[in-house]
Amino acid sequence: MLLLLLSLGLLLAGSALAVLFFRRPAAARAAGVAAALLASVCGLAASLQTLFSGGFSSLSLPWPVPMASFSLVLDPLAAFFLIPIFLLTGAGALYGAGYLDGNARERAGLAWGAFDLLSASMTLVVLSANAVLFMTAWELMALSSFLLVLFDHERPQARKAGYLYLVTGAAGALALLLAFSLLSPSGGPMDFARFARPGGAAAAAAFLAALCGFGLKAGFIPLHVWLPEAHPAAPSHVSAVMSGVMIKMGIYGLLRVLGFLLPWPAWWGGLILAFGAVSALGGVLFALAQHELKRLLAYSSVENMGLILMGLGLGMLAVSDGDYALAALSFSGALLHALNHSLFKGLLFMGAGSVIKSTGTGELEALGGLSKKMPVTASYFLLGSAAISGLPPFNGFVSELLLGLAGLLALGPRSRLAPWGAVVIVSLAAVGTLAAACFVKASGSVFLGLPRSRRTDGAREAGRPMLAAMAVPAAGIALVGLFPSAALRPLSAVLGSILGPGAAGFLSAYASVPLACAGAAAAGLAALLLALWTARALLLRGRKPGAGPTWDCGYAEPTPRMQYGASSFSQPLTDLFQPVIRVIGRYPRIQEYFPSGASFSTEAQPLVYNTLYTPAARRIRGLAYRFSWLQQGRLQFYIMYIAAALIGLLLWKL
Amino acid sequence: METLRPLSGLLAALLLAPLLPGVANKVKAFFGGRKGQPVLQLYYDLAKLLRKTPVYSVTSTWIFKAGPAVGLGALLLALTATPFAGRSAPLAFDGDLMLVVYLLGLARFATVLAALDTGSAFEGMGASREAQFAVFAEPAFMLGLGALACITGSVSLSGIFGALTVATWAAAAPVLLLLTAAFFVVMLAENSRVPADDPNTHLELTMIHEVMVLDHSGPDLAFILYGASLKLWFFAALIACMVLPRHSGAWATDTGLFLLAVIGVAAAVGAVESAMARLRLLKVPYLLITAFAFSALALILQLAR
Amino acid sequence: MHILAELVIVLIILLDLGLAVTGSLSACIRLVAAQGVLAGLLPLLAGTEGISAGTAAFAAVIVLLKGAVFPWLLIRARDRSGARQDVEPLVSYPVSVAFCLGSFVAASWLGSRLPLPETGVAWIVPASLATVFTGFLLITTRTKAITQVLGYLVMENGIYIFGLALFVQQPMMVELAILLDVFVAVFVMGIAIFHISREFDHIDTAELSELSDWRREGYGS
Amino acid sequence: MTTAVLLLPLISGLLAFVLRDDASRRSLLLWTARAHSTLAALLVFFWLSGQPEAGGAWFAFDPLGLFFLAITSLLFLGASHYAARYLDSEKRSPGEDAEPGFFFSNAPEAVFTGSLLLFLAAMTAVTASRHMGLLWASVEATTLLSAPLIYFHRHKRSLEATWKYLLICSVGIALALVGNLFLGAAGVKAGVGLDLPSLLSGAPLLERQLLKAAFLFVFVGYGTKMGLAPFHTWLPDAHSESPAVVSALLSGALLNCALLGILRVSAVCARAGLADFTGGILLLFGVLSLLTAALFILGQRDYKRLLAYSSIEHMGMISLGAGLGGPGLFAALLGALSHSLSKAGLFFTSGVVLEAERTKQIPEVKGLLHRAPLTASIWLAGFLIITGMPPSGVFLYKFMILRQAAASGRYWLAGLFLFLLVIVFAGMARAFISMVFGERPEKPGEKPFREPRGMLAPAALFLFLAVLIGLWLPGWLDSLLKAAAANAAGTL
Repeated sequence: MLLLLLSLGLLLAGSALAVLFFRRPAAARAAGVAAALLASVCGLAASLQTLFSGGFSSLSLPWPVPMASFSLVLDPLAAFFLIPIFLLTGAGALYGAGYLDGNARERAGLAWGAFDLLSASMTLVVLSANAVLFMTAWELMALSSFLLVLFDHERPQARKAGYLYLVTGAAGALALLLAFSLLSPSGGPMDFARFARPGGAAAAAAFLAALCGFGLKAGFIPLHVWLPEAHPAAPSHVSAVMSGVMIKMGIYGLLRVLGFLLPWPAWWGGLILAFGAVSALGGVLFALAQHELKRLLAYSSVENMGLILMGLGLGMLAVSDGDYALAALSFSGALLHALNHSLFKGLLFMGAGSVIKSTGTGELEALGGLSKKMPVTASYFLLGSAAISGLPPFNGFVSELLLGLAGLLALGPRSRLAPWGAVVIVSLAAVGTLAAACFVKASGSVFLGLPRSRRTDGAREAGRPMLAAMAVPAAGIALVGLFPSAALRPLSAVLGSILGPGAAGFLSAYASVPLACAGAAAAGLAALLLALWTARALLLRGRKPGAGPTWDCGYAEPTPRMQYGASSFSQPLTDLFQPVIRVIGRYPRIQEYFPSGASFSTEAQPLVYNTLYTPAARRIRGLAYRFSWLQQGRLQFYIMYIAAALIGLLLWKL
Repeated sequence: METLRPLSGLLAALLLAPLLPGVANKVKAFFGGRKGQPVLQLYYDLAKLLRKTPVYSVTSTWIFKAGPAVGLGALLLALTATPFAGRSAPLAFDGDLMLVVYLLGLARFATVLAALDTGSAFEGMGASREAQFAVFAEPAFMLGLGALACITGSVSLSGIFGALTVATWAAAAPVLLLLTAAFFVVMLAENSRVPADDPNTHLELTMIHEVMVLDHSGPDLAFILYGASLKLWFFAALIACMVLPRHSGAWATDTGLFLLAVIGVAAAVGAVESAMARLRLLKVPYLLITAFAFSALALILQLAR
Repeated sequence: MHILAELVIVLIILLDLGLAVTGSLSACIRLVAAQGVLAGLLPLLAGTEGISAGTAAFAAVIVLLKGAVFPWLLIRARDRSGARQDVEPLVSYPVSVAFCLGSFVAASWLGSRLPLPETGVAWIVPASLATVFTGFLLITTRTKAITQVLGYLVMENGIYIFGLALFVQQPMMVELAILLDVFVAVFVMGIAIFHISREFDHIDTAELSELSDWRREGYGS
Repeated sequence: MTTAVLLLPLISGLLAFVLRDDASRRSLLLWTARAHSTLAALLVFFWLSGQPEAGGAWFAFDPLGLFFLAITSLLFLGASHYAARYLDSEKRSPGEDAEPGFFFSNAPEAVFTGSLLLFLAAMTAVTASRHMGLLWASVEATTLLSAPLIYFHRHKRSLEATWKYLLICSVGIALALVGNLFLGAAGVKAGVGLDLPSLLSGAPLLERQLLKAAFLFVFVGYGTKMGLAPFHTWLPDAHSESPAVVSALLSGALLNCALLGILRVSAVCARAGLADFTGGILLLFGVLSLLTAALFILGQRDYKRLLAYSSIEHMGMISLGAGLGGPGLFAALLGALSHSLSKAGLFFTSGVVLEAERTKQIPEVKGLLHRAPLTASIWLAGFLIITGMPPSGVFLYKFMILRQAAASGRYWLAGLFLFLLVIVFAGMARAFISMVFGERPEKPGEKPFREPRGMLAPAALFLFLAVLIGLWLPGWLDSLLKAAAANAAGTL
């Protein structure tokens, strides 16, 4: 706990120093980065220690504000979510040191201040055990990331994103206030330790409010609208942190609050699972239809949050069914996927950032062939792509294995949850293939083939700090993939703090063999690939492979423009899912006999935003517009309101 | 011999897999009234390709070269988890079917990336189609396996097919038939056979799998061809496991019967290819959705029991 | 004595009606002044015991203010502003009369609903409340700024009578404070009218509706 | 000391009319404000130390009055410093309206300063009144004395605003007088007068039906002044057309005075066992105010009107808190304090924004960060604080009201409350983001803007205080708030 307090202090100090040094960007950057790195090291040490020793420590200081107390609790659940925070903010800071170098120097102070504040507030969110403290940290998190989203506030998209983000964040925070109020209606400080499940409809209301509030941060469909706008708008290391870690705070909060609401009715789990499945499928379909790299990654975050929620939902269903083994499996699948997602999504956003910094664009249709100019970045990005598609031997597979195993177990003979199990495994399979298609498209159009425009001409490999930063999540991906059994103990500890100490044993009973085998399979796969590669090398020994143009079925001079583009790649799938993905195509109209230039492009419409939010906003604005007559400026009417209200009150109340 | 027995299934797969395309082709030739190529043609091809010097496009990078090796490696590992003749596979654990499905995914991922690395319009087209069909094939396959898990109460491939007995067939014949049909359709699509794809077509615009590997040559192409035959073996073995629920316990009898069944599946593929025309590309997803519907129906029937 | 007081009450109600139908601005001012004078006299007539010096002095102040000072202020404002002589109601006269009568009915109903302390004078509570409502009527249905001040004064008259009706023993200090406030209010309003007439060239309040949030043109941008 | 705090602004105000010299008048304003705050602080200090000043029968301070006195005095202290600097800048640059070529003059400084001080005197009297009639007279006096302040800029629109303010509030206050008469009538039989102590002690003896009528009239009357919908109509006009410093005082101090009037009567009602009756009405009009604020904040084009509607929103929330009772009253009083601080800070800043941009139209202000970075930062911070971003008093009181709504089982109210808050937030966020951020269009012939530190300092200070009470509510303030809440609940 002391180490964590130290890292909190370091982050806050770094933030303050960076803001104070806003006239000297280099000093601000040094302060911000150094604080973040040091804090990461301290924090990681502390949380790993807690996680592996299964410890529990708390701290409670009085805070002279109504309902508040400065209560911190470090239990395994908190420690588990601290790991991605510290991993990614540390790596992000290192990356940002290279990424922010050179552009927008006058904003460096503010940017680093906000970045360190974001790290500190996320740490505090996870640690706090009092509603007022939690909300303070929560809103500081929203505020600091809002400022970072508006880093490039001269761009209208950034302002739109910032607006959407701020408003959805505020709505979510208000819902959380309601949830906390329902959990602790009686007077006194709102410490988590004093929370109790309210009776009757209030429990359901608290659950729905928490789902809404945390869901708006976690960004599952249909509460995700801010996500694909805000993540691309922020600088890439911030996108990595936001997408990789910050949205996980929604999952953390949901888990924390669900802990107060036990026992859970079955429909809660069903609802969460349904939201999860919709988010997973919808998210990946929308991702597939995007052709801006960071937007694609943002939608893919929606998909992964969906997978996590599916695990949570199945686990909750299992708990209300009394099947703790199944619950342990699905919860740990969800938890591990949360960690995994922060690793590979962090890596992918950093990779995307390197591409954007080096070429100035993230448009897939303008890129291509970058693996020759940026080989290391390309390898990292490919690694991330494989991991996010859930492919062995990487970490994504491990968590999807746990989820799939849970789904299959739910299908077992005691099959009250069988339909849900079927939903889980079908969604997993569909999402897995769609994600693979999506990331093949992304990495293929950015790094493979030939450049599609001149934007890539000046591309250079990312700088040292950026590459070093990318190595951190990359190492995590490989480690979790190769040694999944190591996750068993921490996950058991976390399960213990959610479901009670009994649940921990179930996990090792059911998951230790599969995890060990998955690790063995991963190692075996690695060895097999090495063997095959060696065999290939041996076969080719002494022979000099020929070189030539790509065989294009007899066409002698293929040009880069003839390549399959990102839109063409995904078109068959997007066409099939037309009702969900509204792709608007702009087709050229060819009229002359010798048409000169023509281009064709497609754009995916944000379905939920267009069909849910825009009409609702329009309806409310229309209402406001209609009622604006009330303030029409005539004194007579104003006095009449008073008279009418008075007479109405007299008639009604006397 | 005793040490070999547990591995016999794996060995048989490695050695006999290239036979299956030959069998299918021979059956096709029979129906067409032709003599056809030799059954061992793929062995000859592989031997020749391994000796050839490859040619690489200047556009491509290491990803292009790694693709075939990764694809082959993934399939090799998948086969270690495939049960054989009523016996457990060398690699069997709860949830191993997830591993197998995701390994197939890895192979696809590598192949598709390698195709995109060439920067060729045709290969990109094939890659796109491959990715598209997988989206439908894989859920159908997973759901089918899930239905089997529901029937047998086991969640590993070896466990499922170990628990599949005559009694199971007697109790749930319609369900199992539906699942067999679903697996067969998935097999046709995953292995680029008619009616999803035509391995013998010569029109690049209509190809799927073949067009993706246009640029590969030499040992790389050998890896790909061998990997494709392993994939066919994998599905054929699963279907054989489905339709052969009875095991005598004698190793030789079981193995012989099982091999016959696998070859029978290959022959059935050939028969289907002779009897049907290739579907239009747009209709292929409908075929796979039908397979998905079969799997779903099987599960529903089982749950409603 | 109560007969006299009741006569005054009836007169006050008639004045309400008169205000509702009068079209001339200066007539309106005179009617309001008359009502004020009558209201000021009322405590002298309605008191059960003898008339103390304090009450008499207070009544004198009120009569002076309402009968002389306010009309003078208002007529001055009217002259300065050069307003036309009509009050320009927004509703027709029959409607005004109907409203006035309706307000008397409503006031009677309200008075009967409330367990008010007994008064010696009949109709005083309904009359006072009806006068308040007539004040509202004047404010809401007339367009000129001066008529709005008149409406305010009528309301104050009503409230004053209402206070008498309840025989609340107000300490003199509070009475004075209230009176002072009313006086200052009218004074400030007079100044405001003066400024309005200077800025706008007339005191039609239709002009005074620039400050509004009414988005007629639709939700822009 | 009570006498001193009452007389000081009165005498200085009269003096200000007489003084000839601008500089000495300004220092009179500053020193009066300082002395007034010192006296108020001393009063609070004596109360805390357990020896509250007894006061007279007419004027005395109970904790509730003391609390509002403290807010008023603090706000006036900031406002006086702001005003001194503001008058200076107004003097140098004669006002040019947003409409080109439309010039106006300002009211004489003597009138402005004098009215300002007398306004303070009237507000002090409101907080000190122990008699309902006197309270009424003081509230009416605040209306009359603030009218000249609103009409500082002598042009059409501010005149219109003044006129509406004057008439609507006068009508409202007249109704409050009727209410007071009912209150007196209710006590006639029991022999209970209109002074607060006897009203409170004799509350159970009062005629219930008359007491109800009294509350209704008083509520509508003071509610008009407090800016509760649908009686709020004067508020956006007056706030938008008056100088920033006056808007700040109107919003931060004057509305509170009217709130005090309502609380006084509702305390009596609570004593008489009518807490549910008053609570229901307060809740209803609280929700109506929130609804109105939400509808008019959405798509609002004038940023000072936006702030005015935000005041209506907060008055609605405070009314909700008062209606919920119990800890809700504490929340309402905390809300009054936090709203005063943050809204005054925002209005102060709005004056600087107006000076920088010469327009009150939101769509015409873009990229304020480029022209006036410090102002823009304070402006943005103020927005976040007033909308309840923690840590701040606004956040705390919002949270407490919600908690109380949940505790009393009013889930629909809680849900509606949240929904309306989201709409308000969305409307305000759009305005503030579009003003603060973005590219600034080139305006020909525009000189670089020097940010007036003297005007920004009080704004920043108030906003800082609003944040501070969210971080650290000192023990003395807590006990003052608790005692004041007990006063308002009629239990002390």
